[in-house]
Amino acid sequence: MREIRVVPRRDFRVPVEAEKISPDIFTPLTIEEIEKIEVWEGNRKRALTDLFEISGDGDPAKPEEVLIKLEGNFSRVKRVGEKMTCGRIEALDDIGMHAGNGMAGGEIAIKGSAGDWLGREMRGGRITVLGDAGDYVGAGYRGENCGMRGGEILIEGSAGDYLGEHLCGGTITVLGNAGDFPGIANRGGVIVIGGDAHLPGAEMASGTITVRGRARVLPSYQYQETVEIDGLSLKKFLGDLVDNGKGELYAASVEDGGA
Amino acid sequence: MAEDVLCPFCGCLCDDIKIEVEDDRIVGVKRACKLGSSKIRGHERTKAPMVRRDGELVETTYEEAYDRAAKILKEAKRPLLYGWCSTVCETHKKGILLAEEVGGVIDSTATVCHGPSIIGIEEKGLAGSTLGQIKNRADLIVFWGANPAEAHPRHSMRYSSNSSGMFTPEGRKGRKVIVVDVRETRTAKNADKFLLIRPGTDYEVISALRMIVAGKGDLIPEKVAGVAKSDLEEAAGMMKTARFGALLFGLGMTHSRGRYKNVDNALSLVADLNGFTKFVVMAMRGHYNVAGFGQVCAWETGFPMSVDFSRGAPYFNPGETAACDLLARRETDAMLVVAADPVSNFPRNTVEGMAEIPVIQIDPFPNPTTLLSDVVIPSAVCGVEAEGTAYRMDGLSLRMKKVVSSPYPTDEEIMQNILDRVRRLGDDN
Amino acid sequence: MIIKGGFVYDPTNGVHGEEMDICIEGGKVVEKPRGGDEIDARGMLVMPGGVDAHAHIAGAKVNSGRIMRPEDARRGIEPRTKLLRPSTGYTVPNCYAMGYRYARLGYTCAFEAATPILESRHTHEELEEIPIVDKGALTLFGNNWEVLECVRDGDLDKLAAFVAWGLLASRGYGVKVVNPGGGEAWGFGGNVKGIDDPVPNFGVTPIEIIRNLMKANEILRLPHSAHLHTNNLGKPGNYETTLATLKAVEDISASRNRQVLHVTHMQFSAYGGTGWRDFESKAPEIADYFNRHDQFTMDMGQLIFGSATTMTADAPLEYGNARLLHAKWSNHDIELEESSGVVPLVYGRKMPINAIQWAIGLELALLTKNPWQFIMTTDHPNGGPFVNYPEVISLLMSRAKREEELASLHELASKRSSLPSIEREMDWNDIAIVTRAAPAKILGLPEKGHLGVGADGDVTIYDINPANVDPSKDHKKVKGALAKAKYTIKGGEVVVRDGEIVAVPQGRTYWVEASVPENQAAKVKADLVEKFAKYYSIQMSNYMVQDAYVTHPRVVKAGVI
Amino acid sequence: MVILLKAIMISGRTLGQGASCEAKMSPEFFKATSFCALSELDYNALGISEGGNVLVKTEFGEVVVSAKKDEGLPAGVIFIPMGPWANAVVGPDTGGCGTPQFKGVEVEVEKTKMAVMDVKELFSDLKRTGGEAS
Repeated sequence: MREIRVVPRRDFRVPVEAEKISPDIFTPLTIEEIEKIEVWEGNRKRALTDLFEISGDGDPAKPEEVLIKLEGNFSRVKRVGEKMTCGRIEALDDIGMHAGNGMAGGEIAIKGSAGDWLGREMRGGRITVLGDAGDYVGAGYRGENCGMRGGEILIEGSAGDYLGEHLCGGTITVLGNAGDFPGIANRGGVIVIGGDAHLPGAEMASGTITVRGRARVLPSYQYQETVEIDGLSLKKFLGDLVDNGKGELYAASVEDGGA
Repeated sequence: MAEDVLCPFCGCLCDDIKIEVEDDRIVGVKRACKLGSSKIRGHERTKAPMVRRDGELVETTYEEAYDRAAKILKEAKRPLLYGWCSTVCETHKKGILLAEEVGGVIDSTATVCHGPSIIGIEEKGLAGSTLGQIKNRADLIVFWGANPAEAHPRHSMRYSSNSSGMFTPEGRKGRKVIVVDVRETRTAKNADKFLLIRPGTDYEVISALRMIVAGKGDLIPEKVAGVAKSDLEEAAGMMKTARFGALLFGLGMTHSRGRYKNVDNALSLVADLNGFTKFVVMAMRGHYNVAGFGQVCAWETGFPMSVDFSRGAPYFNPGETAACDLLARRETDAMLVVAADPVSNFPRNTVEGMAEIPVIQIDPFPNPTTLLSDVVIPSAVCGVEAEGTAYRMDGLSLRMKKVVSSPYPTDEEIMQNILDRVRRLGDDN
Repeated sequence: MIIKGGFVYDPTNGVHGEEMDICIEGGKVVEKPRGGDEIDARGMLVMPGGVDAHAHIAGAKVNSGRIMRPEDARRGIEPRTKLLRPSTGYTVPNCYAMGYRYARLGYTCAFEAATPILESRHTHEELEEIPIVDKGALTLFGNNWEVLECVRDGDLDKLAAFVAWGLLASRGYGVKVVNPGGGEAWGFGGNVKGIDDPVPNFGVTPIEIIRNLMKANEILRLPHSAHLHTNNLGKPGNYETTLATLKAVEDISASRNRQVLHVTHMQFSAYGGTGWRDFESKAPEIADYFNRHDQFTMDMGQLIFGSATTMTADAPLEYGNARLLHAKWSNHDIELEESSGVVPLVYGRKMPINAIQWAIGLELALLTKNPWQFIMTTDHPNGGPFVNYPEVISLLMSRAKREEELASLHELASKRSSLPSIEREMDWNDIAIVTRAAPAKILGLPEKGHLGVGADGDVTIYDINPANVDPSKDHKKVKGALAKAKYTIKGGEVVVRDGEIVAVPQGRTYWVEASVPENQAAKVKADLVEKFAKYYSIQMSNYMVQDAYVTHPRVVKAGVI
Repeated sequence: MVILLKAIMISGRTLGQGASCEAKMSPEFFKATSFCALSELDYNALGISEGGNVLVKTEFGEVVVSAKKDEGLPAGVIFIPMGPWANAVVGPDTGGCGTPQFKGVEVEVEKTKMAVMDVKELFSDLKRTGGEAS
């Protein structure tokens, strides 16, 4: 394993866009070359070393053997691990928006919380978050009809709104609560929410959403039956019928939508 | 007497105003509503440019104000150029160019009003029409979360519920009006059918209506978000049997829980209804040219608002690049406010973000934003003292007139002056 | 400026690949220059600047396409440079990208194909922002209440006067007719089913609208003929409507030396079958008709696989598309005048209908014997974006390429069209005609599309040697060379060098000012005063496009007097 | 005993707010936007006397506004015209789409003797810390 540490030299007010912090980019480069990688602090172009201290193994390795350790506050550093295909990124603290954009393989492990748009348009690989994640986990870009198409996202805390919007594949698991409209316009992905959710599966065409806590269910969902899954009794619904959807929604308890 | 003047107030952009002018001064306004008339007649103005010295705003020259503004913008790493709703498109063009030159983020007041409507349109498209189409054909008007009686006083008479046209000779008598709102507004009092819904339940109610329209009403519960199914069935029936229906929605939809998804679902409802009859949908835009900024920004950058030029190429992502996002997260380090008043209209905590950074204001009138500004540049009032293009809420563009002269420069001239100075600073570096 | 020694194709002037010099002075082609730059074009292909006679590049529906498609804008993003504004978009590029991309292709002139009068101010606002190329806009008349009433009343002179007024009000260049009568019917969610189906509430038929607008066009001696988007466009079996329309107007003759009717994006109007299941090409029937009737012209409307944004004043068609494809749908009805729709979609190689549509466009181009009756277009961005013109040209020039493509498509493209059997390969002269000379002639732009003395100094130089490249075999080279002009010269100024923009002049906007007798104009005005008082949502005095919106006009005079 | 009302706050445009919104430093704007409308039920429950004020609190802030009855409001829903007073209690979160939730804010309302601040007072604590001319 080739380990490379990246540590911010200061706190950022203006967010930094650093899509080149990725095993695929780092792989063939020496530390000196990595230091010269271009990142953006607002409208200023910077060398990576201007903003971050880089250290670690100097010798280029195979991409799948690269481990990038992000130490310190990355909550305003965006697009880390964008389009990565292999290797591993570990964030010891929080990470900013768009981590793992379009990721196709490898792993991002976040010990803190993740910003919005985590794993946007992800195609493969795995993202884990010990803390919370923001809005639009695994979603698509504005106007697109496909978000995440493959891979796996696990959030041990809670997630924000629009979890897995336009999901076209892959699996998202949230151990805590999800916000409004998880799995909206789902087209075949799998979402499991450990806690509560508000209006899951709106306009879902296909796929499965499980809410192991309490859910407010849309009037356009049809109750089917109560089933037992992993020792939990879940109400099964079919929808979203506004669009002739054939998605499956399971919820442990249901908030009264009439109120 | 100036005839057929456009009103520089709301998105109705009424173009039939008569203004009496004596000695280059306005002495009378006819046909305008209370809102428009009040603006055209004028208010207290910011007399001269000001800059902040020792914590106080002090009067200065335009030259110094321009220099100071240019320097603030040029030095910033993530300047925010915000506002644009009460100025003409010619200003927007200059503003977008300025945002490009300083590598800033440009955003309009749409993101605190109908921004969610635009994001909804990005999901579903918009089945719209010009207002005259509604006037001439609509026999059903649905106001959803909109209260034109207070926000767009002449809308009903000129364009919607009370107007008359080719196929609607009876005006209000030949029409039905449905109002959906969380309170009984003045608009609701004039409705044939009023649906009182719980705040934040628009999405569910729309889904229920879509089910009924699709003939699946038997699958929905007896009560949806506090509304009886029978009421929903009656409303859906009115929609389906209309010859030409128009769904006109306001901030009730975009400012409530669900935000753009409410609009998204409403657009789908209208698309569904077109399988049975003719239906159009329109956002009741607030300021007279907030729609214009969206148009100009779209043709110049490809995106209608919240465009980030930090890296030289347009990047759009409201939620990340809208004015309130940047301020609430304290990500911007300078702000230019043109023809808007964010200090009044943004949440308090967001305004506190403005207090931490240099702020430049371009506006004819003093307002709370002035209190937090470091450079204040007074301008001519568009549509009264300056001409230019504005887009009505339905996307129709019209040319605003100059009725009286002004001692103040136009917004467009101010933008050009700042742009010139920014360019000169660039050359020095 | 002198462009030395290139292989020049200038079909209008009978120049077919001769090595010769082209001289430009004061923005125009001249016999001999007094000096200036010398461009060495030896071993290269020299043509007049390209002319796009039908594209949707400016106005409300184009911008609706942008607003509803951020996912399109994110494709094709190029940052600003010292010289250039940023570019965005693929099917619906921003204004700057349009100008830059046309120039890079060697095009110097492009016409917006549909502007409703009421929203023409917007159209011109966008045209003004498109850099480099000259442009113009065709004005929509086919569903306008005043038109329908003139037709109903049989008052042709008044109709002509209204057309003249409409062109002035919109600063428009020609008469565009889209699904005549259908747009009005769509006002209440309906459509017309064919050319003899009466328009609800107006008691006229589509064919009456077409005939009368064609006649009005000729009374006014407009530079361009009527420009028709047929009824039933996009529907299986519509070739019958297309042929019936043409047969019904054979008796009308042109007032000028040009076609009497231009039928646009014919690919969408050349369909056989009773439904989508037996959908097939009827391009041979259409081409055969055109081969026997040289008073008509058409453009291609070629389909390009991949993303497209359909946008048309044919609103009912778009609603049908959106429901069929479960796609985003925008509609925009314009009071008293028109309707329109916008639907994004993806054309797939393995989709049988799309594959057949692709073949139909090519069949039409190759089976129409006289290239002067034909313009290469993609009906941008309906069939696909105009940046794909080099792809289309290379298909027209190479049977081998067509065969390669056909092999990758759904098999029905070969079975339901005659394309596999077509041997014809266009040569450079043909290409110069269908991309330059013919569109200029058909639009009625005597200074465009050729390199004779007095022509605009719009020249394209492509880095390909027609003497030693065989387009039939080296179609990749053809496509590559045409995608990035070696030089594009606009009005005597080099705007593209080595495929990159080097200068950004402001192009001109063509519009037609047609004179009519005062008594007819007065009749029209009386009608309009009433319409504005009762029906329009704005005042008549605020209606007409003001001069401020056309800063570089090129006014073409026409008319009765 | 202080009675606390839990309610949902809606902010929005009114004629008065619109007519004075280009003159925001004026008494007209103050009058038009620094009030809170309550249903008769809620108004009476809070025991507000004619011309009395209420304190509106949320997790984001608090503001004193004058109280008015509005028969169009259902119980549990209060209305404050669009403006700085309403925005004093609106949260900054943009819900992933750039727009704060100006309507449907969970609030607590109680009667108060505190005075309504004018617009300058509302922002007087926001000291400028940057951008001064040298």
